[in-house]
Amino acid sequence: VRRAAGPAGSSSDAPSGRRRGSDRGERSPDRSERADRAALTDPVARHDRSNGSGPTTAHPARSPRREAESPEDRFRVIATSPSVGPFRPGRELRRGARVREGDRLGTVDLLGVPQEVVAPADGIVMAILVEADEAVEYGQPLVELERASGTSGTSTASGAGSTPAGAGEG
Amino acid sequence: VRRAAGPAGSSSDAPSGRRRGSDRGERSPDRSERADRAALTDPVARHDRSNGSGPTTAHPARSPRREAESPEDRFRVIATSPSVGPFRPGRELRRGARVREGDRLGTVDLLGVPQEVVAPADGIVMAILVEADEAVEYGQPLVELERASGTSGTSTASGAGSTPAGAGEG
Amino acid sequence: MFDRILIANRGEIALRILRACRTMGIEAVVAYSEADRDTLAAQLADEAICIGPADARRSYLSAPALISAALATGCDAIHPGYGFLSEDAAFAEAVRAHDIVFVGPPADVLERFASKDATRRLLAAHGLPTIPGSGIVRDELDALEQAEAIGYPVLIKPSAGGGGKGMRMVRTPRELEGSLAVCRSEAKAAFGDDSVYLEKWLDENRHVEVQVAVDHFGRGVHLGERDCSVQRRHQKILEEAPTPALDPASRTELCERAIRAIVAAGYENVGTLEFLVDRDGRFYFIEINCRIQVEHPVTEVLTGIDMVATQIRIAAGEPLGFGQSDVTSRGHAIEFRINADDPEHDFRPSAGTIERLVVPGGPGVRWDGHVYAGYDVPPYYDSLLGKLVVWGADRTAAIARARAALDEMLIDGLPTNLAIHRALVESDVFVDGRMTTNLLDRVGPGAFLAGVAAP
Amino acid sequence: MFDRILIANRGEIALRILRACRTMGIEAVVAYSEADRDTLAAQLADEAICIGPADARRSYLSAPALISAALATGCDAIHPGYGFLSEDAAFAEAVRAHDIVFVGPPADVLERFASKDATRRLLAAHGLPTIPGSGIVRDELDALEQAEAIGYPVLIKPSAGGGGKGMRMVRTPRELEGSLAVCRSEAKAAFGDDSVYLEKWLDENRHVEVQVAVDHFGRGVHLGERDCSVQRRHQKILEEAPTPALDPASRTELCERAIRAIVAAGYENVGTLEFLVDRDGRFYFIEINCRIQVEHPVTEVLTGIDMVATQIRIAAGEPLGFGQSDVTSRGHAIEFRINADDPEHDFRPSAGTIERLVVPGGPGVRWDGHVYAGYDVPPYYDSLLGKLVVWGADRTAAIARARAALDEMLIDGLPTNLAIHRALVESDVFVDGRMTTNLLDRVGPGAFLAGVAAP
Repeated sequence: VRRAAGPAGSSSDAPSGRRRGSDRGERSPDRSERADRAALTDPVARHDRSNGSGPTTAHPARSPRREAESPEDRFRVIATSPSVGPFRPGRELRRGARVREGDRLGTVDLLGVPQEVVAPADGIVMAILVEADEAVEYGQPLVELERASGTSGTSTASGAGSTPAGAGEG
Repeated sequence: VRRAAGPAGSSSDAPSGRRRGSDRGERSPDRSERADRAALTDPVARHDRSNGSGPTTAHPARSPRREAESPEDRFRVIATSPSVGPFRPGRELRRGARVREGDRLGTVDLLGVPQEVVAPADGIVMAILVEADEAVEYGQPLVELERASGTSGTSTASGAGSTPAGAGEG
Repeated sequence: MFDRILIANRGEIALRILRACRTMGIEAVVAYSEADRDTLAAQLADEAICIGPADARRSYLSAPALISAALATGCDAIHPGYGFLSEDAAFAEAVRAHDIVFVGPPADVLERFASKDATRRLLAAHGLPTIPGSGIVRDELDALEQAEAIGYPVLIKPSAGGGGKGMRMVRTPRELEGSLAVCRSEAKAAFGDDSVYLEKWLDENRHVEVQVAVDHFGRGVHLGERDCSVQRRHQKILEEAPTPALDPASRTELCERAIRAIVAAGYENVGTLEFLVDRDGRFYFIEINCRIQVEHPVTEVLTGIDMVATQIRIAAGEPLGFGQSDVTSRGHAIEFRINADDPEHDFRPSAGTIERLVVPGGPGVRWDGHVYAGYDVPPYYDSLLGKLVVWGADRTAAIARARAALDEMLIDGLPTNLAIHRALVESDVFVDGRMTTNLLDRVGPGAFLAGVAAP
Repeated sequence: MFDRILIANRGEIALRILRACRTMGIEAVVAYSEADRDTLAAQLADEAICIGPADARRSYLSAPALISAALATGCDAIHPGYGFLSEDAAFAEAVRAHDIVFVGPPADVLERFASKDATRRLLAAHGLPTIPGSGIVRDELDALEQAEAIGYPVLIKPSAGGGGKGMRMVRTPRELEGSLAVCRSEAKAAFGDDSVYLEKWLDENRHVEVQVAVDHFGRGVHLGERDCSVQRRHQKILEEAPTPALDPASRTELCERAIRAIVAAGYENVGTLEFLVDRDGRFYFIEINCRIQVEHPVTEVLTGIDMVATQIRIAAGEPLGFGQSDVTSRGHAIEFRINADDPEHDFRPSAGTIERLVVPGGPGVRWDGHVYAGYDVPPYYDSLLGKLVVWGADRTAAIARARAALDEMLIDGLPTNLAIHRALVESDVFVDGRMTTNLLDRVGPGAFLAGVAAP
């Protein structure tokens, strides 16, 4: 769930740190640099408009791109959200726990229908990235694992077929 | 005097060759490539609108930039137009003529007041780039010289001081 | 009024809804698929939430994902845009069941107007002329009898369809026999419903539609008509108003009959009644679109009324706030749909990165587009990059503005259909106001372009 | 009508004139300095001709270069835009002497309105109220006597000046004695004329101007007023209409008196009468601008009338073609001048390359700008990058649109004054319609920004 920048207090208080998305590994490393450049353009703070989350905007400029896999990613795998809704961690899910590929780490509650969050590889739970019952978005990183075996690559729970679908009709 | 592309008959008949400016050494070498790319975007010919010079447009895309000095430029110097108006070549101006720096090669007629076209260096006239009495624009290459001495660099008749001047008032 | 709206759509309409929210002081949450993270609306939103993968069936067409996203982000309303779930009564009902307001007609109204056949009969009963046609055909014998009564050629149309899909024209009883089963199975595959009906085929038609807005209290106004006769394969590519097909008196009659009928039939919120106008200026009601229309800016530019804001206010239960006499129209407007369609490959949709974008501006020019330089146009959805809308004091002035604006427009990096628009505004048939819905298909866009380029 | 117009200007106004030419079927030749080769107008022109180096004195201010360029390119008219030679009677006369039409008032009309002092007296004679003031002061004794008659504080103003340059306010006879010689020498240096006059100093003023158009046959209309009270150092940065300073009756009275006076005084073509409005709503004529105004889009958006096309038609000797009753105004419009002014360095003009440009769009948004991504803003001229114009059904709606549009606007690569506009539309003083011409300078733009950001 990406949030807009909100009231930026100063030019150093740039949007980069405000969006939850920036905490994600998949976001671009040049994100903060871009935000800084934008901040340079608008050095005077955009002030709050209504109640703290007014239309102070991030911008295409700051559009995230997937970053190339870094060396440490080879040992790190992320279990991501398969759906939209509150995250319910499994009972056994705790830091240091050993899991096997395909294990159920928890569920995301899609209007009462639990959607399974599964371990993408054998490994050890290094971090649980969101609180219990916190609402998460599709693809959001939920659990970080250190890979047990030596095989490389990250994995996500996404990856359905992508068939073109028309939106506009008139 | 730059002319718009005019009716482009096909995508290969791109604007690049149509503007007189593209004949100039100072224009970008990637101009035609850019025009081609634009032609790819608009593969179907823009047709003539009125009388052959309608709003068929060149575009910022195709915006010329000064190119870096190429090796052969070291032996080539160009006498450019100091003003706007018809070019009147001097009586002695002909291909193969030997000239000295500061020699008057001809004039540009600015509303009846002749503006001198001078040789920027000692050299031999290699080409007279415009016809007698043809209207020329400021900075337009008029006479190409092969440099007699070994000193390098091009020269133009321009180069006045550039003082900021306001346009808009309200 | 709402505090927070979930925008359950993408592309230019997501941005348009976001702009309406901004001007109304409503926070905008954009629901986006993984392929749409970089779209302008997602970037500008107060909050953006990823609802699924690129595949629309698991994102923009997933009612649970959208409703869950609205709940997760604390939205009190969902705007469905156009296409996708915008006219889906079951979705509207599910939204309501979660105490969220669906920005559009209430579910029961959507239900009432879901069947084209039933809608035609309903509005015919309220005084709108319809094309001579059948009810749902029972079987082949019934079809042959009804076709005979209507008179050939007839069009076989799926009852649940839209956008021109699955229609077939037949000229003889024999052709009807040969096509009926095929149409049924196509309709079943496309819409999950094999009901078809017959309609008299009218050649050389114009498509003219009437924009209406009706509030919860049954107070309705029309906002004039739009002419959408420039089509390719039943897809509109250019819309304008006023229509050059009808004189002012006929336009008024059309609009007034449309609003009277639709109010009487119990419609609610903004909607569009589509009519076919024949060579002699007779009009026949075809169908209703129970949502905001792609071409709504044409009406906005003429009337100054914000159609999306109006739609949101009606959904919030507010009275319309203006009457028919407050709706005044000035000048002439034309909208061009700028699509990433490749003219060298029969205008098939393309994808790619926008390398450069220079949008025209100045007097009488409006641009609604969600793309920007550096944006990757994904291959998964429709090919609309933006809508160029021009205004002029009259049709001639609007066409002159359109020529200049289309010439200024620069999109580099992927093919677009700009060439067809540039040819249209130069063509005699458009300039004279003689476009019919089948003209581009009959001539072929390639031949049309060549014909205008070298007359 | 003309076949070919030489556009003797640069930046956004060159593009604006080019757009008008396009819609009128007139070919546009853009005269550009070496620094402006890449500007949008030069790139889009039917023909572009380099007239001199970056230094405006040898390009845009060189009458021979411009006229020679017009002859070289076969133009039958020259449009001077604003600034530069746009109000220069000698230039207009030289153009005419070469059988080319100057798009603006004829030379003798420009001559008649060249002196501010003479113009004030002329229009006062035709019924316009003027600020109590002196004629050209003869000497110090005369100045002291006249100041006494007017009442302190008074403003010393150069007769030949413009744009606020060289003015000085004095509160006492002693200050007047101290400043008179300085003002004279400054006026001499800036305008080549040391004539000065005195004017009563009115604090807390608004700047309201009336747009007029008068054809060659003496038929004139006003096109309403514009409020230009948001200024920094006597430079307008935001303009709107209708003015919030006057009620409808007063606005009508102002506009009607202005058009009556200017027609009676023999003006021709489009022009703007500038007035100062005091706290009590009394208005005083200050000066006339005999050219198209930067802020003309405000009027265009409200009336739908193309001011540049109107100007060209009048210059071509055509009758106006519409009367006062044909001029109707709808809604409220605000123009923001987006300048490359650096807020971190006291808004001093800056130059640089536009790295990214995302221009807002959608309903009620107009953009007039000559820059694009990749364009180098040269340091030689004014810092105007473009004008953002928003329209709303009323002032509140226009401000809401402005907020959203300013938020969407993205210009990367060089500093801009967007921050001051974003602060203005949030500030109570602007939202309440209480801006006065000296407010930003009195408060200081930095303090103003801080005050709005943290109220």
